Amino acid sequence: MTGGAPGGRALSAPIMGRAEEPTVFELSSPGRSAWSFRTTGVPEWTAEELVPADHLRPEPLALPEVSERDLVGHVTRLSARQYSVDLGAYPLGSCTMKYNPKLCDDAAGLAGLAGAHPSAPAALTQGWMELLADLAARLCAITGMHAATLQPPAGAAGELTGLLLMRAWHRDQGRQRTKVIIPDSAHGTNPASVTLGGYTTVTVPSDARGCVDVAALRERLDDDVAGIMLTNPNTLGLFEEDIAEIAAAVHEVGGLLYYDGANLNAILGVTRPGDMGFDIVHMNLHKTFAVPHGGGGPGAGPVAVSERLAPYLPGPLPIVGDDGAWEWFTPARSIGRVHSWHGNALALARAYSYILANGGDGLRKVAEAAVLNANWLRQRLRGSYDMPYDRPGMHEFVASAASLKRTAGLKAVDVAKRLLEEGFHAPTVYFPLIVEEALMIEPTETESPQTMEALAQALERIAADPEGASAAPRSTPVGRVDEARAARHLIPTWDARPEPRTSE
Amino acid sequence: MTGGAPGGRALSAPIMGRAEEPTVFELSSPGRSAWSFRTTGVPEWTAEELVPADHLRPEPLALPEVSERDLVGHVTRLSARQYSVDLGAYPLGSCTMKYNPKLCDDAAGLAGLAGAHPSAPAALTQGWMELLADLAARLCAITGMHAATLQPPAGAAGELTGLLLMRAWHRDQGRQRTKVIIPDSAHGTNPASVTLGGYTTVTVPSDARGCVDVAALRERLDDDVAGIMLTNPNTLGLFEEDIAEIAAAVHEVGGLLYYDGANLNAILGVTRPGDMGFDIVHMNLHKTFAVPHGGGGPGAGPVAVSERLAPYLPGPLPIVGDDGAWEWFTPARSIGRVHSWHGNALALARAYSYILANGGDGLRKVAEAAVLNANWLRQRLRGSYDMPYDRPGMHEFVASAASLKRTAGLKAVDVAKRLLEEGFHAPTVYFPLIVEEALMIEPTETESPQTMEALAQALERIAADPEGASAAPRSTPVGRVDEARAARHLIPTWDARPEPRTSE
Amino acid sequence: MGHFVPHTDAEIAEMLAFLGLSSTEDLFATVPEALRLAGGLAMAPGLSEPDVAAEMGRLAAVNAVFPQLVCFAGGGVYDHEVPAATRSLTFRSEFVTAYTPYQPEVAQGVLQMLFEYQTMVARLAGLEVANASLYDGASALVEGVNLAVAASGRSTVWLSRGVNPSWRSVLETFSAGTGHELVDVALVDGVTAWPADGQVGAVVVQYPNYLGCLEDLGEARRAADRAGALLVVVSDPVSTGLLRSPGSFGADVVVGEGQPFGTPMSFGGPLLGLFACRMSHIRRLPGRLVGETVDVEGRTAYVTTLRTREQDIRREKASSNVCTNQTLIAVACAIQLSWLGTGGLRELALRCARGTRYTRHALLGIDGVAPLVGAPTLREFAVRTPVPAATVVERMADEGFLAGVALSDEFGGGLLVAVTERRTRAEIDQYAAAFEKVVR
Amino acid sequence: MGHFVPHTDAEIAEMLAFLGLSSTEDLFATVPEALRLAGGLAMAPGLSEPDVAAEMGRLAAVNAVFPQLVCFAGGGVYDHEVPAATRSLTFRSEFVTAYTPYQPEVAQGVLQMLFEYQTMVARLAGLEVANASLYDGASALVEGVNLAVAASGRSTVWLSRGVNPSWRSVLETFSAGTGHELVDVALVDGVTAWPADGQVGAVVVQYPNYLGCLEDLGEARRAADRAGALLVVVSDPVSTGLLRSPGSFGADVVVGEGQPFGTPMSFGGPLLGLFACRMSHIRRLPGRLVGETVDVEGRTAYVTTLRTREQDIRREKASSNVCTNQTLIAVACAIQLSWLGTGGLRELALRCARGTRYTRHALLGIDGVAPLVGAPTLREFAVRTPVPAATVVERMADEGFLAGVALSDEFGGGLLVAVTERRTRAEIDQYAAAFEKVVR
Ligand SMILES: Cc1ncc(COP(=O)(O)O)c(C=O)c1O
Ligand SMILES: Cc1ncc(COP(=O)(O)O)c(C=O)c1O
Repeated sequence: MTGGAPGGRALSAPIMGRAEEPTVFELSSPGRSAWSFRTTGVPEWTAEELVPADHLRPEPLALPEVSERDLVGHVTRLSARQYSVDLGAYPLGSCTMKYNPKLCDDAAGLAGLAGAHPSAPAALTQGWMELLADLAARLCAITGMHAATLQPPAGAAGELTGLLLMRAWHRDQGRQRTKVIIPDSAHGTNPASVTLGGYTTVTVPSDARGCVDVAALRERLDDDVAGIMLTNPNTLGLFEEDIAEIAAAVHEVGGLLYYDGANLNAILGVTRPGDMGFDIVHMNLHKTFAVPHGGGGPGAGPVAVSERLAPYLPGPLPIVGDDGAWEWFTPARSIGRVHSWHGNALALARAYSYILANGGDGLRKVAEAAVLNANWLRQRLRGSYDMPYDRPGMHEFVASAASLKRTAGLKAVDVAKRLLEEGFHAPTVYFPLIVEEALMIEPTETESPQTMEALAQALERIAADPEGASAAPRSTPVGRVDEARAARHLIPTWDARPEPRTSE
Repeated sequence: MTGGAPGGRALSAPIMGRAEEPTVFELSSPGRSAWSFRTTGVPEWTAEELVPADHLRPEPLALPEVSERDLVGHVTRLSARQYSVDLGAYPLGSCTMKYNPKLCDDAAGLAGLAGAHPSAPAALTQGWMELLADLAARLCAITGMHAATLQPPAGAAGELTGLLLMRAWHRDQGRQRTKVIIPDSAHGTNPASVTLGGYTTVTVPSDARGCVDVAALRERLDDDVAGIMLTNPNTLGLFEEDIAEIAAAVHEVGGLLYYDGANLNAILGVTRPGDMGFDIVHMNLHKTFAVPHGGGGPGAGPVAVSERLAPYLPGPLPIVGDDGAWEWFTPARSIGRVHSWHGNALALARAYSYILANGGDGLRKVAEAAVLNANWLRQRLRGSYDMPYDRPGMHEFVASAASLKRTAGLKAVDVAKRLLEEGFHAPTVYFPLIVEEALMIEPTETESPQTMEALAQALERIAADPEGASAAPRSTPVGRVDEARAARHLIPTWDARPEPRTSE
Repeated sequence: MGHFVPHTDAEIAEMLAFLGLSSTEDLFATVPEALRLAGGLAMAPGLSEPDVAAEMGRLAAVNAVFPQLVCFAGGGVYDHEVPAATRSLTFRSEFVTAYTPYQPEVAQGVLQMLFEYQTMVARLAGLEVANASLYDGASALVEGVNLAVAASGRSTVWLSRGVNPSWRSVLETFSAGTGHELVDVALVDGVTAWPADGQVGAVVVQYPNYLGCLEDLGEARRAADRAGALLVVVSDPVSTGLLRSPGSFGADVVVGEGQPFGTPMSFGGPLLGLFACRMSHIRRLPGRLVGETVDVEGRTAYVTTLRTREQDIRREKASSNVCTNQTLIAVACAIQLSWLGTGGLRELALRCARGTRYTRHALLGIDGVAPLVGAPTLREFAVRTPVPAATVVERMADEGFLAGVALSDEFGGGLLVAVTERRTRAEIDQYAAAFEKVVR
Repeated sequence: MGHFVPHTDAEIAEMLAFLGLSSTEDLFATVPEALRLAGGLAMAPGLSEPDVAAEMGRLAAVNAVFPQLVCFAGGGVYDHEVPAATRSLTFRSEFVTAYTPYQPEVAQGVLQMLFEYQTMVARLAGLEVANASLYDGASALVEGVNLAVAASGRSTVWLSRGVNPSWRSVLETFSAGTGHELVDVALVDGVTAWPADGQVGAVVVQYPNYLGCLEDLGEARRAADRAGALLVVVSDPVSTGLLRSPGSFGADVVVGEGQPFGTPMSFGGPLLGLFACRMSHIRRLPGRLVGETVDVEGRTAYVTTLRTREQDIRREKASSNVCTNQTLIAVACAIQLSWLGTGGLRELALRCARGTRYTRHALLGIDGVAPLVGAPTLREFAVRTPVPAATVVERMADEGFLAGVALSDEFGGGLLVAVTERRTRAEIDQYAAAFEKVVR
């Protein structure tokens, strides 16, 4: 045959076993094609007529040449090698992998939303502007803040936006501060964002109860502190009970409080960052508000702020003009754009439809069930795993395999891989860093009590029978993956593969 | 827990191994729900107010009580236990399991098509009527016939419709005939339809070349013969070269020729049933024209006829009225409706979009590639399998495992199950009935030469190494299924399961 | 375009060479020269994907559908909501692009969905067994009558005029082949008046009937008993959320239309023929049946069973000629029934009944609009209108409503109106206002 | 509604009892009383699914989109066709509802798609390595500059005014934190006029630039060499179907916007930041990178690699703070590029260029319409209009066209017009006719 691997073969679909799926480059056969374009009637000038010679590509760019059939087969088979929320529970701590209602897919698929060019004049996008404005208003109501930007496309982008807001505010106070405090339990994006925001990270330790050590915090507070970044509940799933005291102390030295909203799911309708004293809040709509995670994005990381910070928000923002129509407005002292347009708009539309569907009552129920599931599971697993902070928590908890590692050689990673075999996704492991052999478990509110029971039993089985866990997982599309080799012999593209290639 | 099996567990997804998926009844937990209805503002009369007491259901009908999340998980996991064309090749003879372009899905999903009530006055459904009329016209052009009904929802329904047309025609000729001739290689729906059409089946044998034995046919022809049902190419994938002679002979005794269009894929743009002398033709749009098979339907089985039979077609049919608008019309001597409305309309829309996309040139290419693939594979496999009719054929061919069974105990069913392990769907086995240990292979035109090569190698491997094939398949979601037990201990519903049930 | 054939010219040449052929025309050497189509098909060349989309879009745009046209028509096909979950699950490509489950080892997905479907359909019917789908309610009716005739050995059928006329017409068409004698039984004020005596094979009644009226199934059962017949009930499965099941009244066979569960109106197709019967008739069951069994290792597995009834094995003696059925629509139905659940089905029926009562009341308040018949109705009702019903439908279309189904002379004219859970009070009020205007 | 919480009241009670609690309020015991939200959220109760659909439908209907509004606007987001195959494959729920592939054993689907994506993006750039996506072109630009500054050790940046002004604005925003000094470099007749000397960390140019003009990348490379800087090229990947790759001109980093491949305009998001660089910079690569490796049994497997660059490990010293990126949009891009293939990408670029030339010619035939700049363009061009461009856009909307992007004063006004493969000759002719009318 002239070239290419067989395309119509389901060998790699798990339904047919555990064989590999060739890359699309291997399926390629010269001259084959799937593309199809509209008949336009536009004159058919040649490339040479259209492109100056010194710019013209000498030969076509090599892309895979496959039929639509083979492309569909390839991608469908690859999808069958992928775990997902729609297949089963995903208790990945900090990530809030809840079930995302299908009605939100419909919302995001509306032609009147997906088909809009972002540069269209406001008169032509009034629906979008109303949606964005109402979403911002609702997020403010949920967080207890005054105004919000929807531009940041993810949580980390929200963090950096928030830090730049902090920076601009301090600048206008007449003094540029240099430090931002974060707890030792913080997510990695926090310190990374601090650096990109032009600040130095100062770490504050957690106390024995898993919360910010207030005394240690006070030691670190001075008038060079721009602010503090906290999640509440924190990454241990514990509510920072001293938050009012912390807020007062930080405010006292002229600092601001930044709320990392990754854990907002736990407190919907229960308490609000604004009421706790936070000045800046980012939300991960892809965690709390049913924007599906897409294998790693897109998400949305809106930032809401208190009144004094509102003039600094990125613009443009939709506001109602004199004639009652929506128009764009950029705040007086705006830090500038943080996204080339209005953020991940379709993700925002998904979240909006989710908030509409739940309403105030439903969001509160979300928090209740999320916290109930997590506490039930923690209580249930106390006999099987170490619970370094063994007290009532919120929507997630951090267990530890430290004892099991010592007694039976069962590491956190082994628990994770065994759980894959048991039909569940693994928890987050080795985070937060302050817990040895951490297993960070977040069941979310959409898993039923029956699923919680099954998850508990699976985790109990693993702890009770740690034998051979290092060989896990055995029933997955591939066995344990050699991560070290990937870094040592880096193959970041198909073109970098060492083997000789016969065709492309 | 109050009841129910865990819903959020991917145990049965093959990605996670080969565990079972509970039924939706087992996932059910009393009081749980997924439903959600529009707010209407209509007064909320009670059931007692609305239903006379002697009609009122004493207790709610028991259905599964699951969350949307658990329902999505359940069905998604079940989908992962299912082979399909989108996963890999499906060389199921007679079934034409080609790849169905995704553009046809879009066509069928249009709100202006899917949202129409069939009783709406013609003025409100002009688009549908134009579509149906043009589809009928194109099917007539493809088959060489005069007029068509699109009502029959599948091939078998088309057959019966055709036989009733035959019946009505003979009645109007003044004499009710009693017999219909079918070849011994015919599909089971043919004789079953003959019975339902009120006729007696007379079987005509195939000759050594696999075609209708013309001499034997002549012996069976008399003026009690209403007609003959043939596929051409026949179920052996061979073209009935004597078709003109057959047609003349049948017509001579006043009989009609019925064309079973299951194999129409082979002759698109090459030759036409009408030109061969057929009077009545059904098409399986779900084989030839990219209506996906849906796990067993819906399909569409339009019937096209020659001019003399047109007055008998089921109605109503769309025709252009005096004012240029489409209107409904029922032919003068119509046999009556064969579907409660206009047939599987959305399936017809799919087929229509497929025909538009291919055009005359593309349809011819379909036939060429289908025939090329089948002949290539037959030629390639001659050394490995018996080829009872070893000569150039059309879009499919019938091999036999007879020798392999004798020499190595490898039956047709074993070849089928081994092929599942190899990542392909199995061919049709034990059909047609005239071939011992038949393996009926139809690659279709959408499989690439590379896939053909892989399929050939897999079939060669199976023939070369028949050892242990009776234990196949081993890598599928379940192993070989006990079909005898299913019939012996019949469990046609979950309620008929013998085991005690804890919850529902 | 031939866009979906992957072969490149080079590959075609290579494959032809392997066969010893020099052109694709040679592939058709066994087709006699005289039969070859000279000049190819008389059909325009293929269109690109966007061009096809544009053309299909043009055709779709010409039809009037919601929200331009608010639907109050039923008569067998109803405007129910199809939730996003049902839609997205049904259209998983594993279900859409699979064939009939001939190889159970790789078809457990479809098979288990059908097993669950059969269970729910049997419960709706109040009978022990259901098949894996038929084409539509009409074809299910045909098969039900065939079963009854075969089981009773008598080919005369009492057919209530309350049965959907389109379905009756289909039954009549197919009876030309089977030779059943259909005896129409008239309605009196909306319900069937059964003959006092006679010997027949099947008694067929619809519940609620075509005019929306609640037939007395107990009476139908007694009529069947007197006549030595099987009782075949055409049942609206949505109404079953509130009504006693046909099985509880003694039905032998229950058929119906499953479109209301998860399938849009689709201009009347694909639909879904529901078919259930008593276990004692299982050997005559038409179509496919899925049963539970085990695999070699004892794991639960599903498989099509009692295949010896079917055409591919039994041939001219098969219980039916059905091969391809409506599996994907059955999958949608099973998903939708699970989405509804116990409470949702009841609520759905209730909402339809409430909307129907509200609408009926509004229409009957209009001068000259009167009930067509007196019997109680549930989710559909018929009215007499001052102008012909067909005219009402025509005029109401200009007001943005599909007013209902205009009844034929058989029923003395009149308009059949159906109200689903989708219709809001505001829509109904506007509908009634427009109605008042157009019948003036 | 709380519709997506499965727990029944009985189950909640049971679980609370297991925890020794008596009410759900008790679950929040660690939240100080004073902070509890009395009376719940000030927000209306939840809506049913159809009610949400109706509300979203209302909002969507208010926006003007195709076919009411035919799009000639670009400026970074383009109206390209998204074929059915790309749409249906991208939205397979296995991709949509998965998290970042932290457990490679159950994430080979996403990982292999990203590996294929990286390969194709690297080829588009003409460089050795690409990451697994960034938020949008603007954020990719920010990261590209960050890389260049870190690699060169110099924080001054020559930033061509031909770079998309919105992206420049984003770069400026983030430079407040990183402290980069951005030096704008002006255009002369549409192309960048680089300073003769200076020492900077990064030279940033767009190709084709914001006005659609073909910059001289050789010149930009020489300017970078003179200044000791890395060359960061903002590249339109569609144009790459016809143009030499930035890598072939010596770019060190290539960034771009991937929306044209498989993602609708979406009111400007989600977009897709393309990022590629030379292998020598891989330790500074921002974001995720997928690499090929093997599993314990030696089977090919994919995994995210060189993780030590990333924030969760490197924390304040990470090469970037990116965590969640735009994976699903990258999956769509990989599918779309495979659907296009070698020939399709070229054809796509060709069709855009043809439409652009045809449109440009038509507009320049209108009295008072003149080229804004003289440099050659490819798929987008700018014209001076007799009435202000914003007015043209406003008036053209009434004619059913989104006329283009009105340029700011920075460019001396003018209208930026983009033409994709979707625009037919008839649409363009009507557009030009309407244009002539509104500028009169
Ligand atoms: C606690 C916390 N903060 C911040 C982030 C970063 O959010 P994103 O991934 O949306 O950038 C995460 C995400 O995992 C998180 O868990
Ligand atoms: C030769 C032949 N005839 C008739 C039929 C029946 O068609 P359908 O399944 O659409 O009823 C088939 C289907 O497999 C067939 O292969």
